Amino acid sequence: MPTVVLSSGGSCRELTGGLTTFEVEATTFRRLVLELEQRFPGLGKQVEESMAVAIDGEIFQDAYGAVLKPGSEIVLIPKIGGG
Amino acid sequence: MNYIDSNLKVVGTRPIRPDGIDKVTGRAVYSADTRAAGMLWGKILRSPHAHARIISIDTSKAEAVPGVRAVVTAADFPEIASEEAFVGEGPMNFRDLSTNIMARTKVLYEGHALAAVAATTPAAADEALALIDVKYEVLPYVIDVDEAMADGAPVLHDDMFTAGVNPKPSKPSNIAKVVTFKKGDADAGFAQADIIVEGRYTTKPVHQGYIEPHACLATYNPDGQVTIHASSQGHFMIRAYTAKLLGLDMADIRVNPAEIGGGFGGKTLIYLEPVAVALSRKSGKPVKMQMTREDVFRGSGPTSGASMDIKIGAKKDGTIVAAKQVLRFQAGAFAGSPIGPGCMCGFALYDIENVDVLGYDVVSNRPKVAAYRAPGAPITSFAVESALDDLADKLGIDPLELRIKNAAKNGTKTHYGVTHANIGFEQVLAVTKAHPHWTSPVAPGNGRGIAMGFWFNIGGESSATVHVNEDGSVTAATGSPDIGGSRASMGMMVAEVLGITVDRVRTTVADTASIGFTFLTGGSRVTFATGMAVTQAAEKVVEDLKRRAAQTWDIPVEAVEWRDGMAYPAGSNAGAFEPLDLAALALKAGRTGGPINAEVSVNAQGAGAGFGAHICDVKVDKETGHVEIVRYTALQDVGKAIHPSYVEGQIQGGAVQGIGWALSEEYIYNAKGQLDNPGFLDYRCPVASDVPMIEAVLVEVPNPRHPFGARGVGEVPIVPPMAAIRNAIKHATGLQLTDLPMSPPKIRAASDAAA
Amino acid sequence: MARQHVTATINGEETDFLCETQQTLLDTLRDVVGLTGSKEGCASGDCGACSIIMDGRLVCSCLVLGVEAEGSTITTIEGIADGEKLHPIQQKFLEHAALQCGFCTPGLIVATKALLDENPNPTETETRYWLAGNLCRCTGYDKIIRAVMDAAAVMRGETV
Amino acid sequence: MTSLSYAAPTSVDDAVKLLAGASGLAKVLAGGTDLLVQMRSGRVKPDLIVDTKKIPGLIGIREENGGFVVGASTAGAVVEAHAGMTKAWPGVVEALDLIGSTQVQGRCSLAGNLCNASPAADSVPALYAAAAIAVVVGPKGRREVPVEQIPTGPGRTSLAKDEFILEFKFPPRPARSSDAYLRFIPRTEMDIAVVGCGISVTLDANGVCTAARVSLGAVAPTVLLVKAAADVLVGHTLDADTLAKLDAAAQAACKPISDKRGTIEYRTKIAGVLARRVAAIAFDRAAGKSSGKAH
Repeated sequence: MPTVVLSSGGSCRELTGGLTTFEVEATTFRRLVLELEQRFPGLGKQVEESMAVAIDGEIFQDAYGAVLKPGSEIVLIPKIGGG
Repeated sequence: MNYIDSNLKVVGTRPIRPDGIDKVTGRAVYSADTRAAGMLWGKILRSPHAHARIISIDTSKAEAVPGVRAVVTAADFPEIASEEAFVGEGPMNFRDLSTNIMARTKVLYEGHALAAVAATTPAAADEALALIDVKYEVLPYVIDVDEAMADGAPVLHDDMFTAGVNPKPSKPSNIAKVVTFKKGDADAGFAQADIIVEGRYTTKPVHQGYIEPHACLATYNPDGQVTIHASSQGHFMIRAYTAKLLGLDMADIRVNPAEIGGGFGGKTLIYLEPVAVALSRKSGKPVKMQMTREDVFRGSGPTSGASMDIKIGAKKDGTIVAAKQVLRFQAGAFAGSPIGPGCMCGFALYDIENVDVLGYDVVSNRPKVAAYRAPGAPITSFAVESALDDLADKLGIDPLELRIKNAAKNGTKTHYGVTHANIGFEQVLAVTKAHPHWTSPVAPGNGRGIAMGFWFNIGGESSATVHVNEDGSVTAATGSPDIGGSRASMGMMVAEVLGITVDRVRTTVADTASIGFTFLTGGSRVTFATGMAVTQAAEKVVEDLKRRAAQTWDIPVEAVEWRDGMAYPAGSNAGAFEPLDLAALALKAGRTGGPINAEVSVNAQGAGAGFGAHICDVKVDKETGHVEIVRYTALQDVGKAIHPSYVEGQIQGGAVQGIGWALSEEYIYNAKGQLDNPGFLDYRCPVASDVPMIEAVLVEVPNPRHPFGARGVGEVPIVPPMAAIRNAIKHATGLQLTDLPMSPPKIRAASDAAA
Repeated sequence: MARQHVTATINGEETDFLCETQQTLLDTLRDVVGLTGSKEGCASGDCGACSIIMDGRLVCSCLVLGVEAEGSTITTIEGIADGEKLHPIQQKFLEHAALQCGFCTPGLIVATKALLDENPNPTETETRYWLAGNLCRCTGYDKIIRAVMDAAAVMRGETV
Repeated sequence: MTSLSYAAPTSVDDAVKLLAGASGLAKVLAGGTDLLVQMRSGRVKPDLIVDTKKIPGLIGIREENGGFVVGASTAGAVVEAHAGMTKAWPGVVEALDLIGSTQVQGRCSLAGNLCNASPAADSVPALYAAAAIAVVVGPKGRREVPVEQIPTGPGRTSLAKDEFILEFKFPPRPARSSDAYLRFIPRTEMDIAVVGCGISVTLDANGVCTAARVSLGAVAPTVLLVKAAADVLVGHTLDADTLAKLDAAAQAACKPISDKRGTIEYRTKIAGVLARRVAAIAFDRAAGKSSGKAH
């Protein structure tokens, strides 16, 4: 199962009751977001709206189709913009 | 398709940009350059107070002024629900965006707009503004970030409770949110450290300083269709936010992108467009609005002022074992400073086992902060790269060697969860170490400083089309506003794929009704993401051309090759046909399927991060504190320079903005919280005689996720200058400065204190 | 509002226009005469984007009243090229990529013309001090200075 | 509606009549590089503008009994290009050269810089050090006024409503005389002076100072003529002791404010530094050593 790490971006931890690392059964980013919303109401929506995801170290801003391997490490980080 | 290892004929050369002639002859049309029949002049009434409740607004006398056709206040704008939006550099709330454009119950900074007038002449509009009678209840204000965080500070928003704190606070606060990024165990790391450096650093708010003030021309037609002519870093962004704030359908709004006179992040959000549309709707006439330079300084978002604490520990051999940073960023009147990237960028350049970064997003009574070139990174790196130089001194190690020893490589895990891939920091450091500027002796009395810089660079959504015209010439169009020559690089990539010369390709910036959605120009993303889209569109055209050649020769498409702008039969057994070029294929397009076009939309992933190293020599007049930049070299991994001249231009421009940020730019407030220097006279941007030539050295470590290996280049160059200059001043004078700008009075006071 | 009739030679052409007394020459050129090449960056003489040549002198058109132009000879950016043939200064600005957004470019090209009319062989320092009144935020000035000195060499007949 | 009217008289008398007859606020326009900025920001709302540039004699430079006479509306760039002035008064010329950008140089005038009465005006300390005389015209005819008696406070002058300056007289230069001007600004161009200093000296054959005038800008409500500092120079060469006393005298004369351009403490120290540096240049020039243009 891929493990999800909250990169302690701050506001997410309120939704997980302080939990920062946990495992989630998901093979695509879309399935991951649905699982997060179901398990920690509000987190899925937050990831969807204003967060980016690093899958095994590489940033995916918002790609539903991104594939998650069993050992993948998924880190939730604030969305990065630019000036 | 990937062209990284093929020998390229167009990409990497320095052609003249297609839009150049208009710009050097004065024919280019910028935001304020258009007029419309029956046009009215719109002007905004701005708050003279830094913080006040609006008791009442009486516009009757203003409406009576001859020539006035419409007056609007917040009442003319729908109440917007609190909803997150992604604005340029960070999340911002649509309700805040609307309130920032037209104050509702309170004015939150001097310059905050609270009413607007449209009249037949500018003079009539000015006269009407003066007759709008506003009753204020003036409130105490706070501007400095530390004062805004202190207990008892005036609270801007009664409904703001600090996010990211458990349990949820009960008292409203100016701290909008707290962010933390941790890796390993910082305290344990510091316990193993032989040498520790600590410091407190502050920076002042600075403005992007684009020379073109914000302006727009908006027309609301009786049928509800809206056309807007405006310059910006994203005309799709203008359409989206104007629609949201006025409750209109995006399909009813068409935004024509004017040429943009500089943005640097400051034009990734909007100030005037919804007001101009509202005035046009009320008056039934087109409305032109144009900020004065004072309006730009008082009413548009600069970047954060900040205060920072830093602590770095290292072993005697120079291995950094622990790093800790606390960052306090001003967000301005509404939440949304670049605190996220600020926390992430400082230590992203180094492989450090134990990192602890804590960041505060703090509102205060000044304009809402907007993105400014690598938002947050220049501020945090000023502290990190200064502390590292002090650490090198204490360790007795050369400052460049200290960077080389701890440099992040491919596979290094950052403290914010991303693992570096396809980066070229080591290569930049190697080129820097061998560069004549670094190896040459420092002139007696002068000082030399070095500092590094990082920025993620982003990808994101872009659309591009490639049309082969009937005569075989090519027109490309994208949805990305061209600030620094991107039309040239787009045309070059298309020409390379099609195998033709770049002068046969004309690239344009299409309006919102003529091309698919394209995210704004920012995050150094255009050459990467829009370049990817236009390359794929050109590739689709090549496939189509090969199909048409196969049909013309009546042979299987697999038997057709495309080389140097022509279709060839692949090998002798495919048939001895004369090659067909674009003109020939275009001539018969009707017979082979119709017009030759391709449109591609992408959400580009895999934007390669950028790294830079800047070397700076300074001469310091210790009696007056004046700093002269004697020599400046900026080295940077650019992946692949599509058009090297404009890549060098980004590096030189970013470095000089950094020089201004380091030495002379700051917002100065009077006792009433009003801006004392809202103009280019006393907001001191560097002028031509302030700086030497800026040598830009392009290090090319290709980014495999881009067809030509490109990575973003626009934002990295503004990150290193402040620390590079601070370190140079230290090596010239011994003074360890920690506060920006390092202006002459501060340097003279520091040298007096040290004497 | 009494508007004054003004006659001036603009880019070689006899031009008549009406302007209000308090209207600056910049606003008159842009909004009345229709020459929008000169730009307003600050309207206080601090950025140089509105530079024109008036009676042989480089000036900020935002610091001149429209009525003061009576009987004067004015060159704006639109008058630098010879028809469709670019002036060497314009050609070198393009070749050196001495512009990015291009907003300060009209003012800089006019200021460069005034410089080279007076000093055909300026040093880098002389060029930088002469152009100190023309703010540019995109380029960091490097390529602009190189373009000016290259154009000067062309006009001295030393290069092409 | 703002009802501003404009007149460009072609004779002194017409100009005086216009100014005298003006009902509302009348302002003289020479270069306009201060006036137009103040009008645009609303700080000044004139009803009548009298443009003096079309009055013969207002623009131009002529030699007169050994000295020079400079028309009040003559632009800085014109004075800089004048060989005679550059040789006799390098300090006045470099001060004028420092006013604003090349573009401002093409318009700003000595009279405008003086009558705008900013304590930080660049040319004014050099005018004071040069002991220039302002020829003022008005209904009662001409009168000659030492320049230091024109400004009376920030933005205020001793001129009556219907008076304006026709020209400036620069006295003949005795042998071994010269002047210099420096200012301190944070950038290298385009800033308003944080401190300005103009010094004019005459030396004897041994290099001993026989006459001196020292003037400081931006350190008091008006530009200052600092007699105490001049007295330090007279009778001395520029040795270390004299330099130290000059520095101290300059600092003692300062009554600056703290504003967006400088603090009281910083301006005072810099006044001392500039006085020493300007004196060194003036002494060198007077001794015929160098006339380096100090930016």
